[in-house]
Amino acid sequence: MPITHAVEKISYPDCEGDVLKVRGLHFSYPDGHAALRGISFHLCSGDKVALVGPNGAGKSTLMLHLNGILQGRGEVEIGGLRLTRDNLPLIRSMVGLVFQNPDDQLFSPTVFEDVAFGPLHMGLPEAEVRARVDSALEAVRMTAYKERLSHHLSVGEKKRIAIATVLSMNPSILVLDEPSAGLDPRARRTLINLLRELPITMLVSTHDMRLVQELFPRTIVMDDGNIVADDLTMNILEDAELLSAHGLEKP
Amino acid sequence: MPITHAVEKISYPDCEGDVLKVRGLHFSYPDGHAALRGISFHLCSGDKVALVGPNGAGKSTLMLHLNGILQGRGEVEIGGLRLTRDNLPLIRSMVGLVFQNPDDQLFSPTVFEDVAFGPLHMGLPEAEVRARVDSALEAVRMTAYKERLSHHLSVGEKKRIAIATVLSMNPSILVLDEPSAGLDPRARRTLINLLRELPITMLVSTHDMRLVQELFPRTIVMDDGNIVADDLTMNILEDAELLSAHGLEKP
Amino acid sequence: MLYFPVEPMHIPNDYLSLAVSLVCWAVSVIVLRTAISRTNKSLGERQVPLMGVMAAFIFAAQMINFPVLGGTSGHLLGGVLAAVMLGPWAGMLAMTAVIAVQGLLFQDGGLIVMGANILNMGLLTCAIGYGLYRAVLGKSPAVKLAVIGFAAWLSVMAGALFVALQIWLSGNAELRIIVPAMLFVHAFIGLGEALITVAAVTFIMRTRPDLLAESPESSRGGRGWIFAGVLTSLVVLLLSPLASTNPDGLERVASDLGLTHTAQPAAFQVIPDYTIPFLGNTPVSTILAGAVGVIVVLAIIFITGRSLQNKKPNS
Amino acid sequence: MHSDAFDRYHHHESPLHRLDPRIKVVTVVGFILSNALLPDGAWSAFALTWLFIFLLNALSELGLGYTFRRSFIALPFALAAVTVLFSIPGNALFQFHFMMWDFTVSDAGLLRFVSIVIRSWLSVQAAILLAAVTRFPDLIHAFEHLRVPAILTTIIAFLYRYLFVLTDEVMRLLRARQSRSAAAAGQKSGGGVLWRAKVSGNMAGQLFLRSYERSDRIHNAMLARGYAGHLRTLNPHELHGRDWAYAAVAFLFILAMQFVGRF
Ligand SMILES: Nc1ncnc2c1ncn2[C@@H]1O[C@H](COP(=O)(O)OP(=O)(O)OP(=O)(O)O)[C@@H](O)[C@H]1O
Ligand SMILES: Nc1ncnc2c1ncn2[C@@H]1O[C@H](COP(=O)(O)OP(=O)(O)OP(=O)(O)O)[C@@H](O)[C@H]1O
Ligand SMILES: [Mg+2]
Ligand SMILES: [Mg+2]
Repeated sequence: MPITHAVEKISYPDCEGDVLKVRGLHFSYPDGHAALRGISFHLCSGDKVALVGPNGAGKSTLMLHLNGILQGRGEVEIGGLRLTRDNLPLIRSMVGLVFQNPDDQLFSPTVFEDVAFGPLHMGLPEAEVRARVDSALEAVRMTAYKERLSHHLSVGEKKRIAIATVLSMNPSILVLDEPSAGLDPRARRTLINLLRELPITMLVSTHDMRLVQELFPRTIVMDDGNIVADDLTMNILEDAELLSAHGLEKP
Repeated sequence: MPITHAVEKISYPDCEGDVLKVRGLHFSYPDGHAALRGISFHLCSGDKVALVGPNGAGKSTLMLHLNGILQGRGEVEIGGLRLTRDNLPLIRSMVGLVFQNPDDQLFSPTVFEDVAFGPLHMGLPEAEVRARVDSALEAVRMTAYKERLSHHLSVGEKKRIAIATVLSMNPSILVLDEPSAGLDPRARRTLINLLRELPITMLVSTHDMRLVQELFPRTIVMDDGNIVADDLTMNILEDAELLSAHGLEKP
Repeated sequence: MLYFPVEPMHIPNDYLSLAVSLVCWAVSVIVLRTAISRTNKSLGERQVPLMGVMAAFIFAAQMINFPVLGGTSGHLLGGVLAAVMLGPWAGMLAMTAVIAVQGLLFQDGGLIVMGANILNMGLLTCAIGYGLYRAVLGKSPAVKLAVIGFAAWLSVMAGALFVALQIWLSGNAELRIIVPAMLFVHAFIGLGEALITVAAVTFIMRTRPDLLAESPESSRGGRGWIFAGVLTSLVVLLLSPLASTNPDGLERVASDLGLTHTAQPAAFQVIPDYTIPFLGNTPVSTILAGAVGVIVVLAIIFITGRSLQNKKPNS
Repeated sequence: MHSDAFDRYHHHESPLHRLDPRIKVVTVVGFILSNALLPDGAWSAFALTWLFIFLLNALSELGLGYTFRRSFIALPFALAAVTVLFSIPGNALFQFHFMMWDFTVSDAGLLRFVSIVIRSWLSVQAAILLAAVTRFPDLIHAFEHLRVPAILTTIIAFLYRYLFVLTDEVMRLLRARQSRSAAAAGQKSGGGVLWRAKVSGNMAGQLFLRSYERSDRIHNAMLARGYAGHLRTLNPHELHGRDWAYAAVAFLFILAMQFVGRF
């Protein structure tokens, strides 16, 4: 059942973007294709925001900018820290980016090694690494899978481990690219519950409008490299014209 | 908007399975996992049937039996012809199987070459091959894409080309494995319209219950290698107990 | 079964004498050592996942077959494709990883003879493939494809020839039989290799020409590869007919070089595989020789490992 | 779909499973080397070695005949050694003529042939056992500790991980081709050999591009988690007393076999 959010619970926009601030971000791929054409928005601590838009809108491209894998023209600020080449490692520990396909995210042979990858590369001591792995797996309820081989997991399990791989870095913001694609209804439901419970700021790109309705108080709509709307989800879902203009549908 | 089917339009079950008949199909994978445990059902000419069930129910495995890629114990009859090793190539020209991921279906550099593969393999003369390719692309409205490189198309476009690759073989039944996965709402809508218009018998596996409701008068529910229900979609969607028992959800 | 060994070229353990196996290990280790230090030096940080995934690609691509005649089918070995697409050093490492996993996980080729398998299927194929390709780098696509096709065919022949020679040097086959037999069979297998490789490269030229861009960065190979590739090719092209038509000549050369004994009635019979001269052909001598060989190879591997370890910053 | 068929590891809690992977690798290599050093016709040593493997099978909880059954997949390779039959001079057992060659099978050749096949077969069983009781990632760790260069072990680790993903992809490509390999009634189908080869090449090219682009995405995922050019791992392995004890037993056994085989 879709949950409709009581309006008083919504905290938008009541901050200056203490977690994430993006200003005038432009980016073109080497082949000249302009994928971002001046993106500006911000996220506040505790925000759970959906990012929607048709295929090719630039959602994934934007997400790759948030931890400096791509670097365009414009400003990205994480936790008040301007993203530059020097503080990349620090920024990457603050932004937990989860890719659409868990097979791209889980590149180590075992679950433990994958979840430990981030903390290890932050140079944490061994005991701390182990503690982080345990609590990340705990958070996604996959503790029993620690010694399993990644390729043996089902898609839904892989998705959860993929989220654990970034949780273990204690990020201050979680960025998920199409987390529900390819999941069956049960696995999708498990994921939704997990996302609802995680007490962390998140930006989630998706084509699943029911997921948007159920989970995210606020929605950003992108099309053709621009942000065309940034509003309460309930307002956006009521705006039939906006939806159809950008290839979206009401759930 | 979901379309509710007027009951008088529904032609189930009014035939003896003139297009497809499956009786007592059992199959175990080499590792011993029993994926099909006695499947029986039939399709009539013009039927459009949804195949639903949780991950691992055996939907894909069943589909791979319909044109003899896998061969289990039991009987499969296509158009009155019993599937045996000898008539495999003939059967394959009658059953058009489209896989979930269009990338798996498209292995040639250009759209033309991919759509022409089936007819060429059947040894048809060149003029006939060209005619078939043209009409298949026409049917999925992708005529303009004939000389494009498959690799560069969007997912939605690839999906349609994947369907064209089997339409060019003039199949008498279309078998689609999760056709709507990964599509954005617009592409999904286009696909739904295409499927609705194609005047051909089809069996479609999917996790997308809204698609089921909109498009298919009849639904087969599988779980754990068995068919647990085979009925009018409207009846199935009303049966909350059945749905929840098999990890499904009402749209 | 999903995994099927595709080439009759993986030598199992014990089909080569210990001496031949160890020499092949030594050669492979030396070449790989260079490959490793070259790729380490030129290593863009993205090379690590690239080479790993490409190795998996080669493994998977070897499963793509096409029916030829009466139930037989053509397959890809992949050495030339790897070398052309990744450059010679990275190609060699990827092929080595593939052969190692096939040996370790699937017992397709033994541990002791793995050096020989790496040499035959990984190093030779990449050297020929990249060397010949490098020679026509600036030429038209048609010329490039023709050369790639020829290199692919030749790489299979080279592998087959070396397998034959190694078996012969191990005293397990007559030159006059094994060489023509291996070459004959692989002349056809090589055609399949050539066709698939050319079609695959054509596909890539059409869809992602940027991947074949003409920028021989340092991770790819310098002009020296032309020399290496042409030389290897010439060896194969000259040695094959010689070994098939005039095995006696080759046997004489081998015995002159001390590789085989002529004292025996049949020239091909015994090789001094693992015996130590002054102890004669006694069991003790054999054991000692084996032990010496093992120690030498372990020492080479150890020293290689050490020198590489020292070069890398601690991580 | 999955390629679990690739998995050679079988999970149990046996003493062999618990051994340190380094010890397992070293003793298996020693064992295989020892086989190679056994002279032709060392029947009693061959038999004892086989018994030893039998014993290890029992220890591994895989079932007594596990490696024995599995080893048959390697048997076709015995054909490769057939040439040995004709290559060793000795008392002729029988002769035949084939194409332009005369072949003589000698007693010495037969002895050599049988010995090679047995040795190879014993070695294969040892390798099968190693793969069955050691998880592949642990095997890779072991090789890392045994000073195989890090770049090679890393490539192999990635290869192992993506082996499953990419072979699944190949299987699906092959199935797609298979399912469109149709025929019209009463017509010859299949196309020419050249065309078929080209289709296979296209599939290889297709797979290459996808693998290449995937490696890009993986690299991004690694960057996102702090990778800066050097891989770090925790070492989960420690050598215990039982590891040394097992190593000692295995070493003594190998020595004993060399003695039995020769005198
Ligand atoms: N590596 C690349 N080189 C060139 N163009 C690219 C590249 N990656 C993406 N693009 C293009 O940039 C645009 C934005 O792509 P992006 O992947 O960000 O879209 P998206 O909103 O994530 O779409 P989807 O919903 O399909 O994931 C698209 O037009 C795409 O074709
Ligand atoms: N190649 C294989 N080897 C062994 N078991 C397999 C193989 N392919 C599938 N299975 C198993 O067979 C069962 C049925 O799988 P199948 O792919 O048919 O399910 P499905 O209903 O299509 O699921 P999904 O909705 O996830 O596509 C599953 O338990 C699966 O794990
Ligand atoms: Mg995207
Ligand atoms: Mg399926």
